[in-house]
Amino acid sequence: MTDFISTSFMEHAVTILLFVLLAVTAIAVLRLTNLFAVVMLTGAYSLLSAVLFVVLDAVDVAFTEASVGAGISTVLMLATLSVTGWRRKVSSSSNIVPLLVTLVVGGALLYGTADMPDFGDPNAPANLHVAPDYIKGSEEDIDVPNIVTSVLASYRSFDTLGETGVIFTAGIGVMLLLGSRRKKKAATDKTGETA
Amino acid sequence: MNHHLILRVITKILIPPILLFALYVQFHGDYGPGGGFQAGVIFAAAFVLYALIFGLDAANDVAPPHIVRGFTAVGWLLYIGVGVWSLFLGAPFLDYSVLAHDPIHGQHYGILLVEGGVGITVASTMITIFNYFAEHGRLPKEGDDD
Amino acid sequence: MASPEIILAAAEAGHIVTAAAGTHVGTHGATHHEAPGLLDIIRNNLPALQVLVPLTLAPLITLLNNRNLSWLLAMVGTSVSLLIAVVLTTQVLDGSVISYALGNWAPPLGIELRVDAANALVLLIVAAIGTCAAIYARPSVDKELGMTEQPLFYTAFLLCFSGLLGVTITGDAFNLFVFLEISSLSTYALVAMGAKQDRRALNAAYNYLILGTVGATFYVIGLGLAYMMTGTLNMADLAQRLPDLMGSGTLWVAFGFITIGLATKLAMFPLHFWLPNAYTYAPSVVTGFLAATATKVAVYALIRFIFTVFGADFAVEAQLFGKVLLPLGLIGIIAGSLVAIWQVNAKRILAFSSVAQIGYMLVGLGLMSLTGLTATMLHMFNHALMKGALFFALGAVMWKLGGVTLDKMRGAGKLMPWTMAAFVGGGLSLVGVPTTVGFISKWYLLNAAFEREWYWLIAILLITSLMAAVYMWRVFEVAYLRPAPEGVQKGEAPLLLLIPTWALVLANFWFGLNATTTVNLAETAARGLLGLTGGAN
Amino acid sequence: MISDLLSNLNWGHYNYWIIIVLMMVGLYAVIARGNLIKKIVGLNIFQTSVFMLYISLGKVDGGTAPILEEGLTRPFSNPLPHVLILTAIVVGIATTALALALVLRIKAVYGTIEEDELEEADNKTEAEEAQLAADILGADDNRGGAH
Amino acid sequence: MTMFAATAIALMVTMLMALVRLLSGPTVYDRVLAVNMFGTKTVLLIAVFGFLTGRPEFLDIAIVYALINFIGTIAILKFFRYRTLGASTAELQDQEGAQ
Repeated sequence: MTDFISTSFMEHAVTILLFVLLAVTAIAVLRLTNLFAVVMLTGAYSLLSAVLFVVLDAVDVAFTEASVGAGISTVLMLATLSVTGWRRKVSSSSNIVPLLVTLVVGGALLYGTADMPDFGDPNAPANLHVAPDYIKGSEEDIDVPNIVTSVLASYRSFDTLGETGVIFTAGIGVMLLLGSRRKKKAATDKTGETA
Repeated sequence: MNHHLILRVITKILIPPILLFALYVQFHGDYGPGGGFQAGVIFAAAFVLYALIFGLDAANDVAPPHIVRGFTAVGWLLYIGVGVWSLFLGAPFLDYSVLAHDPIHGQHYGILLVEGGVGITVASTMITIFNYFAEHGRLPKEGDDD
Repeated sequence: MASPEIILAAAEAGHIVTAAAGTHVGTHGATHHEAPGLLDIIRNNLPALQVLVPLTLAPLITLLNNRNLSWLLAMVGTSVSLLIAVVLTTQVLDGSVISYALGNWAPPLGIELRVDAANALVLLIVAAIGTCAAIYARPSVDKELGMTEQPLFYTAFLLCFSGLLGVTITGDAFNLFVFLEISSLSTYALVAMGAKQDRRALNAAYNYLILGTVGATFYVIGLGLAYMMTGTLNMADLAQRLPDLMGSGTLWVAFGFITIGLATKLAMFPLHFWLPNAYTYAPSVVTGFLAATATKVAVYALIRFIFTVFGADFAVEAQLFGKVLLPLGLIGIIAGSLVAIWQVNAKRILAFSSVAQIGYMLVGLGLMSLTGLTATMLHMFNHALMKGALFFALGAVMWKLGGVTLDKMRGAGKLMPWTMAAFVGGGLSLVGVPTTVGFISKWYLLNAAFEREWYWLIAILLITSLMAAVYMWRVFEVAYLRPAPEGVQKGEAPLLLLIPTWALVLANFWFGLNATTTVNLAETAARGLLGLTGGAN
Repeated sequence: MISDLLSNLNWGHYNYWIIIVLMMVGLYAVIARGNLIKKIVGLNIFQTSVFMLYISLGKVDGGTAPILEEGLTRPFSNPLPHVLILTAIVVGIATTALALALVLRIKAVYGTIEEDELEEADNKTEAEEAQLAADILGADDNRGGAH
Repeated sequence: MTMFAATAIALMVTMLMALVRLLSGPTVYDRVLAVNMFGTKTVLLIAVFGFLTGRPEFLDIAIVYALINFIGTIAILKFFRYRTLGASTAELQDQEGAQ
């Protein structure tokens, strides 16, 4: 039993430390002017949030966030930077309106936290209503140990169908946007590509 | 002179295990963390690694772009197909229980196929997107005629 | 407010799952061992097929990668959807609700599709305009886009189309977000396709993307808070659980974020910045399709959240109607109309007029009455008809004259009489001339204002109608009273452009003269939203 | 007074407070930064922080990852937010990819990715267009008046 | 258990140090190294955390991190050296040799 308590305590401690790291990274991203460093920091932010997801028991999400946020998205951003250059102009425009908007939105959200169930509360409504059915059903109706998989692919598989569609849409969009020049290039230098 | 020898050798050694790992993530998704989406991304990461080291042209020889592009659609159609199959068996869309005699087996088949579809689409779309981005970066800067 | 009673829509909707949550029923294993007939399958699964048909054809187009086939498939996808939408509408016209449990999982557990009069109306709009746009696309796309991109274009178009249908038909709040993103992502790409004509399309698409994504993220935040308090994502289930939580600060915030998120998508006044540029520089067919459908779907989603999910009481408590929707709607109407008057690009005039027209819908909501809500629902349908007709006509002008700035449109009335006649027809409807649909929706709006005895509102509505007459007149004047620039040959746009345009214009007059069907549908929808049907209260 | 405030705060919400701060940092970057890539980075941070909000609301104290295993006595954390966020991550990367593709095109066509320069260029085109239209229509008017 | 906890904390402290280096630069190589180190510490942290909570079977995730970290570092270095991601390294080297 002592083991159990210390685990919970450790989870909170690690969570808080991770949050500190995340906050440092986020503010650094905001302040840096070198876009190359910004992209690297975004990757670090993604990695950190993935660790946080592991701590918060969302292993599948951590898996995805690491491979997508730190992997694919960094590579795509670098590919973009290689064309656009990495120095950003220090903007001279006023920052007061955005700051106000952010403060108002953040204030509203903070106000909203007052009535929320506590962090980690096992009796929060979200943990009592549908979720237990998933946990039970995953064992009895589907018999797949990974509950996330069974919810993702069976209970809410229409969402996943849409999710696949979103990725497909992004692919189509990128092909539409970057496609015309690519074809032209292929037509002009046929010698280079013998395939 | 050839400074990148180590990278090239390491990459050649690494890529098969990466692909294997992608398959493991794909099919182990029922038992541990992972699934079609993650497997697809890892699969695409292997391609990205290959393209980074050996160049896009070499990578495109391995995975011809027009075929990869077709697979983006194939994966999704596979997913939808599973749902339509259940329609033809007289059940609502995406009801896997009717896919086999035993509902639980049906669920297993359904999840397996559906995750496969997701994996195919994600891997091929990610490869395609990377292809287009890297290709765009190689184009000469001037002479854009839009 | 109790959710409307689920009435089984005859024996056809055999798939309404009534099992208790958590138990999985294999109803079909025993009875349907032999494969059922195709017709039965179609009849039993109409709500799923509504989204599924275009959704399946979209990847198929990419796979086949053939220009002619892709147009044909887009036509098939949209027209079959239209057919299904019509059938679904007839089934819910009596106020009943069709519920379809995907994967045969009972609703709060699985995802549910839900059709009632309100979304049948929107489905009808999207499917009808989509069909017109698909016909229209053929010559328009040939002219404005490269040949090789066409299969991709049609794929994106069908994705956008099915995304909008999905947003409309789903009964699950998170599923709504997924389909919203399918439609939004394809929209960004489609808008950017205008770059072949005008590079500003790229910038417009980028700004739309950023604002749209922030809006969608706001929606997700709001939904997360609502989920935190209730533990469910199903709209009907949310509706049941939320009244107990009235007064919770978290819920206020959730409501606020969902409203702002959707308001961004529907271009409510201060969040409308993306709209004018996106509509102006997108390819003609895309503009026509989006202007007629995308914002309506977002308005519908907002209505669904206000009335079905949170409930009108909650919204009244939040002072959403009086302090937010009504004033912002009014400012939107006035500002949109004013700015429209000073534009020199006809597409831009119409885009700003769209901001104003969305204002009318919000004012209808802000009136907080059955008549007001009916007017809003009616105006969604009617505005789709008129904006579709107007933008399609402009697209035909663009096809011939290469641009729609006022100087390029000189003498268009003489050069292409049929096209411009269609434009005038749509314009009259926009102004609200009797015998057109524009008149019908304005009439209901005025009635609602009259019921409340808000005579100032009546005055504003009349004045803004006059403003609409002014900005439309500027185009008419240039097109009819000025000589055409020398060297331009007289000649019409191709038939495939004119047919859908005229179909919409005629619909403007047809539904303007025989308004009973649409008014019935709108009123059933409004009653359903307010919980007045089925005696469920 | 401050100690009053502090004792009244519910420290069980500390995670939400930090997440809100992170979200706002991202949102601020989206609104305030003029560089198109920086905006996308801001959007990424905003969205990732929203993911944290979801994941932390499903966490159960002392709970464990929702993967069934023999002999586990601890409760499972709520799997539903995980599923939702998996979908949301996919949507996020899709949006990022599309946005970056747009940035590449904008750079190719406009030659810049700074918002104020883009706006300037667009405004210039617009003013020219309006001027041209006014000139042509005005010339028409004059001719009409002479008749 | 205490051992694992102490290790986790120590790892986070080193992560913080790597982060500082990542922020302050000053050269790009410092940043690349810092990112790489940051990634490595993340992998270790995940592994340690798995043992800490008694479910070490999630080591899969750590493997993915290591993998992604490797590919990411190569992409960053290649970008920094050659400003392109598409060309093959051999080709690029030949070009350099020719100059």
